[in-house]
Amino acid sequence: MTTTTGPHPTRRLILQGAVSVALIGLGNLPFAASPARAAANDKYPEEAFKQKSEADAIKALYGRNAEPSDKVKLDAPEIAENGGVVPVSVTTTLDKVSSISFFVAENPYALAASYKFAEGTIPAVANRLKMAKSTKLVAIVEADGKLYSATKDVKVTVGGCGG
Amino acid sequence: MASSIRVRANANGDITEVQALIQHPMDTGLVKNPNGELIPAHYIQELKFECNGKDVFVANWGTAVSKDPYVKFSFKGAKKGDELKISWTDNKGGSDTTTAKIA
Amino acid sequence: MKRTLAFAMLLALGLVAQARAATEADYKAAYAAAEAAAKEAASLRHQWTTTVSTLAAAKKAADGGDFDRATAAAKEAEALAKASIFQATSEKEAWKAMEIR
Amino acid sequence: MKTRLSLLLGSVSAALVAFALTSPHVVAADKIDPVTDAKAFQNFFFQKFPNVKHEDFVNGPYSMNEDMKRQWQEKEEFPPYEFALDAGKEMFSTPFKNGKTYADCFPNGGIGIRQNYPYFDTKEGKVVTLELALNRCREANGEAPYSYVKDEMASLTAYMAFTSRGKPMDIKIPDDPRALAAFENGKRYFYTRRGQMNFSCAGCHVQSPGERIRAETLAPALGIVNAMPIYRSEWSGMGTTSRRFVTCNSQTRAVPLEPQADEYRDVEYFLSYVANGLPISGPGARP
Repeated sequence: MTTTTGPHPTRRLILQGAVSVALIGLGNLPFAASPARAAANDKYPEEAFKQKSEADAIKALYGRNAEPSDKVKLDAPEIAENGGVVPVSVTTTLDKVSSISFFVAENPYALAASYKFAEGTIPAVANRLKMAKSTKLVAIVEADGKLYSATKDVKVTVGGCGG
Repeated sequence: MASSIRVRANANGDITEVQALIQHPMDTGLVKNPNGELIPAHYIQELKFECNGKDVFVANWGTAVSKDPYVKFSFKGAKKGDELKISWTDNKGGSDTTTAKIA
Repeated sequence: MKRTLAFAMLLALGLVAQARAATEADYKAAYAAAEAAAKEAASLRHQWTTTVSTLAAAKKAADGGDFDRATAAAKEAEALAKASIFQATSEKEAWKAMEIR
Repeated sequence: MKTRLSLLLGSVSAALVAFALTSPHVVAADKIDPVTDAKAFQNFFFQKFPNVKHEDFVNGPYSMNEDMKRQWQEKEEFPPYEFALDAGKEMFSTPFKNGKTYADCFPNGGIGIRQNYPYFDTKEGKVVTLELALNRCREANGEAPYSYVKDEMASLTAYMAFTSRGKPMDIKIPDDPRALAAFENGKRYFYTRRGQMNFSCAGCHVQSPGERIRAETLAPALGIVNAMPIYRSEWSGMGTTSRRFVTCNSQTRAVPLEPQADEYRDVEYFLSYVANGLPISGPGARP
């Protein structure tokens, strides 16, 4: 467990204690759906997947904005080998992560994928996404009710000499 | 017909690493076929991984997930021999499910 | 510079001379020549995809009655076919220059 | 203006004459010598890329670019050709209507033999590729042949290639003038410029492997067919050697020949022979 180096370590510990107590109460629920961890609701986020822009998609999915954080490590190629199959992965040192989502800004619909994490599932995921053209790629991690993001630019062009 | 889901689950210590590759066209609905008609959208919307009766990981996918989608994640709390149940449903109501023993 | 200027003048004159609309006969002659060249290129197994598409465009324009465009496209197809024939014949020996020895 | 022009013309013709005299190959009638050709071909790449391990050349663009190699190795953990491989294995063991299977058509039941294809059939006097042999097997057993550029053929060749993985390419050229002619015809095709783009195979795969053609990194010609058939992300599907040749042609705006045309079989014969000794790495995953 990362050592807590915050200004008021004791207050943090108490806080964590309180939160975990609350969690135990909800232990049997696969998803700690308590308000403190407003994970994306369980059913398929139809609305969010319909949004064109990345900002609207984030709002539709989470309802609030994320703050960039270096605790979210987003890995994607600088030049995509092929726009149809771009390996993208995220790992994070944040804890109590309830969901991780990927947004491809330049795609017709920004939200590409959203993953829900249960208790005990390691907050990391790798997948292969499609990117229409060179684009900004945003990964958002929802941890302990707050949103953290990481961004990377991926170059995408057609291959071959054209035909 | 062999299942459309290929999965590998290996446990080392308390952490089980899961990789899945699913055979599915993942059509976006924006692509035309050779004689110019739009191929209708056909993509997996939800992919669920259950172990010991608990959903350990759920993926909600849009049209931007690659064809023959692949996903990798790990989770704690399972051991060798436990059964992992994987199931997906797509936007046309298609679905498939399979189980795999954790190696 | 002087030479290119003269060349441009000549070209302009040429265009003015055949300003009258191309007739179906012009198109048919141009298309026949293009088709013959394309056949030869195919027999040499050196046909270009652009020859085929330009020839098709010529035919389509002719079917639509636009003989100006059809004749121009047929002439272009012929030029492409001839270029691919030249490529085939010159490469018969030229390829050796690239060979790893 | 005029004097400079004639000077230029003079020097060019002088150079040409000099070139003709110095290289004996051009003067003496070319004797077809595959062994020397193969040695020269391999040395060209070994010297051009001294720090690429010899057996790495069969990994195409990934032998040329570290970052892409990492992405490829990640993908190889769970490769996209997995389905074609399973399908091929299943097809290989499913008997034809007459009860026979592919195993009956091939030496050693078709297992671990891909490295000997294509071979020169002295009876027929032609090169026979694995894809051609598979379709001939189907026809001999009353089954309709598969398309050379579609998934079924790719699945079969993927499975057969998989059973030969790691085995060194082992192509033989019998002492038969028609076999030497086929080798030479393949070599000529490989170096001949075609299409409106006026590219030859060598233009990309000998002169500039490792460099990019738009987003794609070009593979070296050495070992380029060792990974066949390949799953290409660009096609998001499997591709046989035939499909690769056909699409390469149309990319340079050359009208492709019919799959398994003599020229294609001969160029595959040439490319496989000069890669003798390098391991089979099919089926491969490519951009």
